[in-house]
Amino acid sequence: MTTLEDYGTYETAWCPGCGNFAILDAVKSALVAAKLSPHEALMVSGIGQAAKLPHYLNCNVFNGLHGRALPAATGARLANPKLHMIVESGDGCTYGEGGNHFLAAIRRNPDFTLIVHDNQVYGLTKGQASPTTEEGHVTKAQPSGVASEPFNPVEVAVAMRASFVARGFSGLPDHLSDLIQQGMAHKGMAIIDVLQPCVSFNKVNTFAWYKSRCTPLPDDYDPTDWEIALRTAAQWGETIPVGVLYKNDRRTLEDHLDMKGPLALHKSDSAELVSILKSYE
Amino acid sequence: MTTLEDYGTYETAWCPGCGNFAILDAVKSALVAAKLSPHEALMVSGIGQAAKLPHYLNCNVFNGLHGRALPAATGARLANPKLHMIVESGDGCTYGEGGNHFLAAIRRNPDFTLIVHDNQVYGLTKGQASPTTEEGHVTKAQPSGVASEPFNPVEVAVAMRASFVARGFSGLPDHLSDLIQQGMAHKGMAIIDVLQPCVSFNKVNTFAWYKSRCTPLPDDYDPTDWEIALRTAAQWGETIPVGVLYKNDRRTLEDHLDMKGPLALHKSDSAELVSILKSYE
Amino acid sequence: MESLTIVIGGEAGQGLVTVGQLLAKGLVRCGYYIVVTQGYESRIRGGHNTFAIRVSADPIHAPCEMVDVLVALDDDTITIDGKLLTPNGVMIADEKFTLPDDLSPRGLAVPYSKLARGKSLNVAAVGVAAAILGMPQDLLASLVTETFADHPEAADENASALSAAFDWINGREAMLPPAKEAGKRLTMNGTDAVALGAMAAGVTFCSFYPMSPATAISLTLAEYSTRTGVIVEQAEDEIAAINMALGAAYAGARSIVPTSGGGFALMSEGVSLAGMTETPVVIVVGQRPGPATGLPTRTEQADLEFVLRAGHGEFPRAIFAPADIEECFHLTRKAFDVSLKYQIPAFVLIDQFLADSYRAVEPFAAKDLKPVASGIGRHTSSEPYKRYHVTDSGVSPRLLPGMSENLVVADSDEHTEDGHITEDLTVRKAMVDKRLRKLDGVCTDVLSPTCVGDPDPDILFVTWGSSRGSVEEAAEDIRGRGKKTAVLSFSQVWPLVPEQFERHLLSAGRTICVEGNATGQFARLLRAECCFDVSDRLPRYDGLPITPEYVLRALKI
Amino acid sequence: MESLTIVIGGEAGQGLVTVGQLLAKGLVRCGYYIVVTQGYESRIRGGHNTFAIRVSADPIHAPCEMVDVLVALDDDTITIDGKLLTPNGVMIADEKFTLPDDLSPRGLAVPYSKLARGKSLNVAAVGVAAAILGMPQDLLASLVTETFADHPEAADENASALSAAFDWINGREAMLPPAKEAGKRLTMNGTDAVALGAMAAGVTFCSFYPMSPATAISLTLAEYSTRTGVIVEQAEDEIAAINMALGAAYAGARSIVPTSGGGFALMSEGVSLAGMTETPVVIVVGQRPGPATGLPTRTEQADLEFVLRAGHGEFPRAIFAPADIEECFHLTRKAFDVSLKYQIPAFVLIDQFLADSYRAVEPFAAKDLKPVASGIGRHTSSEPYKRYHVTDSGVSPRLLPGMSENLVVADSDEHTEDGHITEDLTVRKAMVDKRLRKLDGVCTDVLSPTCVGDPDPDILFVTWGSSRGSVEEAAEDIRGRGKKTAVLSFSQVWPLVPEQFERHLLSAGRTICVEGNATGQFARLLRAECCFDVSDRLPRYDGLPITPEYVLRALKI
Ligand SMILES: Cc1ncc(C[n+]2csc(CCOP(=O)(O)OP(=O)(O)O)c2C)c(N)n1
Ligand SMILES: Cc1ncc(C[n+]2csc(CCOP(=O)(O)OP(=O)(O)O)c2C)c(N)n1
Ligand code: SF4
Ligand code: SF4
Ligand SMILES: [Mg+2]
Ligand SMILES: [Mg+2]
Repeated sequence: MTTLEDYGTYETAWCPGCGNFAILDAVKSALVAAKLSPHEALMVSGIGQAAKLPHYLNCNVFNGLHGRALPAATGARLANPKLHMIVESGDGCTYGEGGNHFLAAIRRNPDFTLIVHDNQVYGLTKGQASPTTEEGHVTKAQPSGVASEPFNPVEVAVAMRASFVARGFSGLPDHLSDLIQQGMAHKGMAIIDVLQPCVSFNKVNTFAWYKSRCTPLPDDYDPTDWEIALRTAAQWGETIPVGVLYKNDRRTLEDHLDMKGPLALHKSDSAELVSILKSYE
Repeated sequence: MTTLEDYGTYETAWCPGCGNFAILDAVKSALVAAKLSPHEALMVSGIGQAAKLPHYLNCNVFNGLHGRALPAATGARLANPKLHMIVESGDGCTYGEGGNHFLAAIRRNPDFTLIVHDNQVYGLTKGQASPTTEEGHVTKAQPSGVASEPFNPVEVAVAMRASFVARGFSGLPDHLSDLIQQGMAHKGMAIIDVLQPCVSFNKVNTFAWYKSRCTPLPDDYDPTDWEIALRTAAQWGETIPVGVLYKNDRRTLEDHLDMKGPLALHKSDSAELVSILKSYE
Repeated sequence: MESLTIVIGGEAGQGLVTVGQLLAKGLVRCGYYIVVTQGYESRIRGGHNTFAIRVSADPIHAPCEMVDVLVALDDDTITIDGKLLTPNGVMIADEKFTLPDDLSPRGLAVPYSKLARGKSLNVAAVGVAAAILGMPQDLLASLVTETFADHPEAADENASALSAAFDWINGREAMLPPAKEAGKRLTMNGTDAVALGAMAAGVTFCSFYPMSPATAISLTLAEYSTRTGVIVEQAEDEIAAINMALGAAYAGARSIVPTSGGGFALMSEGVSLAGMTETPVVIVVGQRPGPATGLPTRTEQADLEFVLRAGHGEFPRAIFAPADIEECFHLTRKAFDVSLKYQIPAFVLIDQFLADSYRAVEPFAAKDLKPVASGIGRHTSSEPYKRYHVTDSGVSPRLLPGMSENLVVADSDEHTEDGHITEDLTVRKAMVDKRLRKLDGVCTDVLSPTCVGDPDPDILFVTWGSSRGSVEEAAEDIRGRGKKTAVLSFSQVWPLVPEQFERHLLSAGRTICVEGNATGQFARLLRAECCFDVSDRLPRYDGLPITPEYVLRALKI
Repeated sequence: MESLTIVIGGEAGQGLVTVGQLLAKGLVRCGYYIVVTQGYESRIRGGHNTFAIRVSADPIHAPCEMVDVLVALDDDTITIDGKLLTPNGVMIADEKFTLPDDLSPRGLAVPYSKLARGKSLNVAAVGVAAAILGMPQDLLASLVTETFADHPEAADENASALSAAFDWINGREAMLPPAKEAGKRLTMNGTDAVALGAMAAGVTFCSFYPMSPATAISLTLAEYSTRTGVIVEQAEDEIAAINMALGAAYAGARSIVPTSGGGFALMSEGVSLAGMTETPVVIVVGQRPGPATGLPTRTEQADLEFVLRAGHGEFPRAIFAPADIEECFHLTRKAFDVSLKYQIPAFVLIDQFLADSYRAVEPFAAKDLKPVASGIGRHTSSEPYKRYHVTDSGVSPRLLPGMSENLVVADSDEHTEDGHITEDLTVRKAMVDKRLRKLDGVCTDVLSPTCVGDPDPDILFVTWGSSRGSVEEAAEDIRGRGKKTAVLSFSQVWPLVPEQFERHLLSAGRTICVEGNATGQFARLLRAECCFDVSDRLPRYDGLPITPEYVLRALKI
C-alpha cells in the first residue's frame, strides 16, 4: 500500500504562507488515494515557483523549460501511455509563455492532469502581471496598471470543449485533493486551475480575498451541460465557483493513435525495413 | 479621391481559382471605401499563401515571420497610432504558429483589423492539417486522419470577449468587403475569419461546400449579446453563419496607453534625463 | 565520365515532379547513375520549375549545368533553359509552342494532342525523352503501371501515351550509351534517405512543424508509421516539436525533429534543454537561403555556425553533414547512435539541393546493420539511482521513468546527481565538467574527413556536406589538365579532430574552401579549431548548389 | 590601493538589498568608490543571500573575496561568510546569535531588540556598520529619510534605529580612511546604467518578457516611462517581444529588448528577421549560467558565441560587452547609434554580476551628449522610393511608413530593391552582398580594445566584458611582484578588427585569456578572427564572477 510517507517530505524554496504548500499536500494525498507508487507517477513541469513542486515529492520528474511543460508532457505521454502523469506549472508558465501549447493540448486531449497554480502573478520573477492578473493591477512592470483584460482559462477551456475543466482553491485542500483525484481518474486531459495566494507579490488576490469568494458548486451541478458550464466558468466576482465545471468523454489522443505500450519496448523489425526499402527499387 | 487603381494590380503567386483573389479584391474595395490613400495604410502579414497578399497591392508593408504578424503589428501600432492597419495571414500562421499571440492580442485589443484567410489547411507547405482542419481529415502528414479537434477561432474570440468578431466567406465578396469596412471602422481589434477554399489542397472544404453552408446573419441579429454570439459562433455544420458575430466597446490598448502620436516624432528631453540621473546621486 | 543531362521544365502544378521521378527511377532501373537537381519556387501553381537529371553509365556525384535533353512543358522553359542546351542537345516541346529557329534539327515539335489524352501529356513527354535516350519501352511501361496503380484510369491513359510516344520517335539512335550492369540500385533523395536512416536506427518518435525542405522527412516517416510503429506528431509550432521530442526521449522514445533554419531558430532553447537534461535527440536541419524567410525553396549551406552555437550555455553536441544520399542514410543512423551513446543532441545538416536530389543508391544491407544501442542502462546497486551520477566519461547510466522502481529525475536547472535543483556552486562546476567531458568520447567516434586525389597537391580543395560531389568532379577535371589536386571533404563538421586531417592541409600548395555560403563559415571553423587559414574561399550564395562548372568558372579554368 | 569589503548576509525576504543599497549609496555620497557583488538564490524567501560592498577611497573596479565587515542577519551568514573574515575583520550580529568563540574581540553582538523597533532592525545593522566604518551619521540619516520618504512611519522608526546604532558604537575608531573628495558620483548598477543609456539614446519602445537578470532594465524604463515617453510593453513571450520591437522599429520607434540567454534563444528567429528586413533594434542579453534554466541568479559569460551566431542565414551585427557601469551607459547608447546607422541588430552583452553591481559612477554629462542619429533619410528623387536600394555602403535610405507619401515595404523573404518578394537569383546575390557590405561600415566604427600595463609584457591577459576590472587588478598585483604584465580588454566583441590589437598579442611573452565560461569562447573567436592562439586559458564557470583573487589563485601567485 502506498502511504503519504512514500512521497517523502522535502525542504522547499517557497515563502512561508504560500498557497503552494497546500497544493503539494493535495497532490500527494491524491496520489496516495489513487494507490500509485512513486515510480508509477511522472510529474512534468515548467519553470516558476509552482513548477518546482515536482522536486518536493518522490516521483519521476521532467522539469523542463518555462512555458513548455505541456509539449514535453505530451511527448512523454506518447512515449509511454502507462505512466500516470501530472503536469504542474504556474499561470504565467501555462497561459503566458505556454499559451499556444494550452490551446493545442486541449485540442489533442492527452490523458493526463494539468494543475495550474494560478496566483495571478509571476511569482519567481517578482511580481509582474501574468495573463490572469486583473486589469488595472499595478506592478513594477505595469506602473500604470495592467492594460489587458485577464485571461479566463477555464472559460476558454470550456469554450473549446476541453474534456475536463475544474477550478480549485488552495484554501480548500480536501476539495482540491478530490478535484485532483477526479482529474486523474478522468480519461483525457483534466485541467485544474487552482487559485493560490502569493503572499509575496499579490497583495490584491489574497487568501482572504479568495476565501470569501470561492464557493463549491452545488451537488446537483451538471458538468456535462456545456452552456451552463460556460456561464459558470465565466463567473468571476463576488462569487467564484470552484469544482468540476465541465466534462465530456471525447476521444483521447491515445485512443486516436491506438497506442500499445511504451515505445521503449518497441522492437524494430528489420524485415519491415527491408520491405520498405524495396519500394525504392 | 482614392480609387481602386491607386491600389494597383499585380501578378500573384496564387493558384488559379484560389479564394485569395476574392479576399484581395474585398480588401482593396474596403480601403477605397474607407477613402484611404495607399500611404496611410499599413498591412502586416506573416508567411503563407495568404500572407503574400500585402505584396499584391500598393501600401506600406511589413511582411514578417510565419506566425508573428500580430506581435509585429502590435509594435507598429504602438509606434504610430495614426496608421490604418490591416493584419493579414493564414489560419496556420494565426492560430497555429501564432496561437499565443492571438490570445494576447484579443486581451490587448489594439486598434487594427485582423483578416485570417481560413482555408483549413497549410497551403504553402502543401496541405498539412492546420488548427482549423476538421478531425479525421486525411493528409500526407496525417495519414490516419487528424487526431485533434478543430480550433474554432470565432468561438474562442467571443468567449474571450474580443471587441469585434466576424466570419466571412471569400465567395460572398460584397458581404466580405462590408465586413472589412466595418472592422476597419471599429475601434479596437476586429477579427475577421474568412473561409476560403484552397483548390490545391483542401478537397473537403471546397467552394461548393462553403457556398452551401455560409449563411449571412439575419438583419435583426444583435451582435452585442454575448450569449447569443457564443452560441452563433459555435455553429459549424450544415449552416455556418457569416457576418459580425459579436462586438463590444472595450477600451483599446491605445486608450490605455494614452498615446499621442508617432513615436518617431517624439523629442527626447535631455532636461528630463538630467533630472532622472539626479535621483541616482 | 560521359554524362547527359535531361531537364524537364514547366510550371508548378504541371506534374513535373511526378514525371521527373518516373524518368529518374526508370534510368536507375536501367542501371544508370543519376544526380537530380530540382529548382522550384515558393508557390503551388505557376512560376518556373525544373527537374534536372544528370545521367551516366558510370558513377556520378554532381549535377551539371548544361542541358542535353530539354523537355519543355511550357514556353518559359524554351526561352530560359533553352539557353543552356548543348550544341548536340535536343529540345522536346509541344508543337503548339514556337521553337527557336536556330534549333532545327535539334528541336522536336511533338504533336502531344495526337499522342496523349487527358492528363497523360506529361507521360507522353517522358516517353519521347525516354525513347530518344534509348531506354527500353517495357521497363518504362511497367513503371507507369506501378506509379499509377491506384488510379487505373490514369494508368491506362498513361500507358497508351507512352507507347504512342515511343512509336512516334521510333528508330532514332539512342543518345545514351548502354548501362554497364542491370540496375539493382534504389532511387531515392535526401529526405527519403534521412527518414530511412532514422528507421534503421529504430526511430520511434518524430515531432515536426512543416517547413521546406525538411517536411518530406516527416511525411515519409508518417507514410510508413503503421508499418514501423513510429509516432509522427505534427506540433503546433517548432517549440512544441522540440519539447515533445525531448519529453518523449526522456520517457524512452528515439526522437527525431526535422526542420529548417527558421524553425530551428525557434528550437534553440530546446537544444539547450537537451544539453542540460542530457536527453538524446536527433535534429535534422534542412538548410535553405536566409536570413528569415529568405528563399524557401532554394539551397544554401549557411546554418553551420548557427547550429553549432545554438542554445545558451555550453554543452557537447555532434553535427553530421552528409555529402550524398548514402550518407544521409548512414549518418542519420549514426547521429542516433552518438546521441543515444552520449546523451546529447546530434544534428544532421542537409540542404534543399541534397534533400531533393534523387540518386542511384547501392541497396543498404538493412538486415546486416548492427542495431543502434539504446543507451539505457540498468541499476543494480542498492544505492538510490542517480540520473546524473558523475562518471569519468561524463556519461551517466540512463534509466527510463516508469520502467523500474527507480525514480528518474531530469531537470533544466543546474542539478545534483539525483536530478534535483541545486544552488550548490561546487556541484555546478562538477556538472559542467561532467557534461563537457562527454565531448572526449564523442571525439573518439568522429568520422574522419575523406581526402581523395593527389598527395601533396598544388590545390587542396576543402569542402563539406552536399558540395563534395561537385568539388571532387571539378578537382578531377583540373587534375586532367595537369595540376595536382585533392579534395578534403567533411561529413562530420563537429567536433573536429585536427589530427585526422591537419597533415593534408599542411601538405597542400594552395587550399581553397568551397562552401555554399557567403561568409566562409567552415573556413572560419577551421581557423578556430586548428588555427589553419585557407588560402582562398570559394563561396556560393545565390540559392543554387555548387556545381563542377561553378568551381571551374570561379577558378577561371 | 587600500580597500575594505562589507558583506551583509541573510535570507531572501529579509530586506538585504534595501539596506545594501542604503549603505552603498551612503558610501558613494561620502566620496568613496564601491564595487557591489550580489549573491542570491532563485527564490523569494529564505536561502542564503549576500550583498557585498567593496569600498575604497581610491577608484576600484573589481570585487574582493575577503570580508572585513560582516553584517550577519541570520545564523547561516555567521558560519558561511564568517570563514572569509580577515584577521582584523569585524562580525556584526544580533546578540541572540552565537558568534564563534575565536572571534572576540572582533565580534560585535548587537542588542538589536534594544536599538530597533519593528522592521528597523536592518537599519540598525547598517547603522552599526556605518558607525564602525566611520561614516557621518547625518549623511546616513538623511539618506534614510529619503529612502523611506513614502512610508513616514517606517522612516521614523528607521531614523531612531540608526541613531541608536550610532550611539551604541560611539567612540570606536573609523575603519575607513577618509574619502579624498566630496562625493558627486552617482550610485547605480548595470541594469540602471543600461536603461539610462537607452534613455540617453532616445529609446521610445521596450518590449520584454521577465527574465533574470535583465528584468530590471525594463522595470527602470517603465518607472520613468511617463517622464521619458518610452512605451514599455510586457509581451506574452520572448518571440512576441522581439517581433513587437521590430514592428515598432519599422514604424519609427527606437526599440530595445532586454532578456537573458533562454529568452534570447526564443528570439533567434527574430534576430534573423532584423537582419533580413534591415530593421534596427538593440537587444540586451543578461548572461547567467546555462544551459537551459541553469542557475538563474548567478553569473557567467557563456552566451558570446550564441549571440554572435544566433539566427539562420548571414547578416551583419554588432556586439558590445561593457566592462563597467559607465560602459553600460555609453555602450548601450552606442549600440543604438550603430544599430540605427547601419540598420542592423546590435547587442549589449552583460551578465548577472555587472547587472547587479552598484558602483560609484562619474556623472554623465547628459546635456552634452550628441543626440543619436535617427538614421531616417529623405526621399527627394522623382523615382519611386525603394526601401532596399542597393548602395555602395550597403545602407539604404530608410523612410518610415505613413510619414510621407512614399510606401515602405519590408519583407522577410528575399526581396527586390522595392521590398517585394522575389525569386530572382541575381537579385538575391546582390542583396546578400549589399547586406554584408554594411559590416565594412560597422568595422570603421568599432571600439578599440583597451590595453593597459607594461609594453612587451611577460604576461598579457586577454579578457572581455565585466571581467576587466578583476583582471586588471590581478595584473597590477603581479606587476607589483616584478613581472611585466598588461591587460587587453574588449568591450566590443564583434566585429573584431585585428589591426587594432594584433601587435599587443604578438608582443607578449605569454597570453592568458580570462573569461567567465568553460570552453574559452573568446579565445576561440580570436583564433577564428586573427588566427592567434592564446597560450593559456583561465576559465570560470561556477556561477561566481571572476575576482582578482581567483586569477591569482589560478596562476598560483
Ligand atoms: C524562456 C524563459 N523566459 C523567462 C523566464 C523567467 N521566468 C522564470 S519563472 C517566470 C514566471 C513564473 O510565473 P508563473 O508561471 O506564474 O509561476 P509562479 O512563480 O507564479 O508560481 C519567468 C518569467 C524563463 N525561465 N525562461
Ligand atoms: C518558423 C516557420 N515555420 C514553418 C514555416 C513554413 N511555413 C511556411 S507557410 C506555412 C503554412 C502556411 O499555412 P497558412 O498560414 O494556413 O497559410 P496558407 O498557405 O494556407 O494561406 C508554413 C508551415 C516557416 N516559414 N517558418
Ligand atoms: S513568491 Fe508567491 S508563489 Fe512564490 S513561493 Fe512566494 S508566495 Fe508562493
Ligand atoms: S495552395 Fe491553396 S491557398 Fe495557396 S494559392 Fe493555391 S489554392 Fe490558394
Ligand atoms: Mg504565477
Ligand atoms: Mg491556411
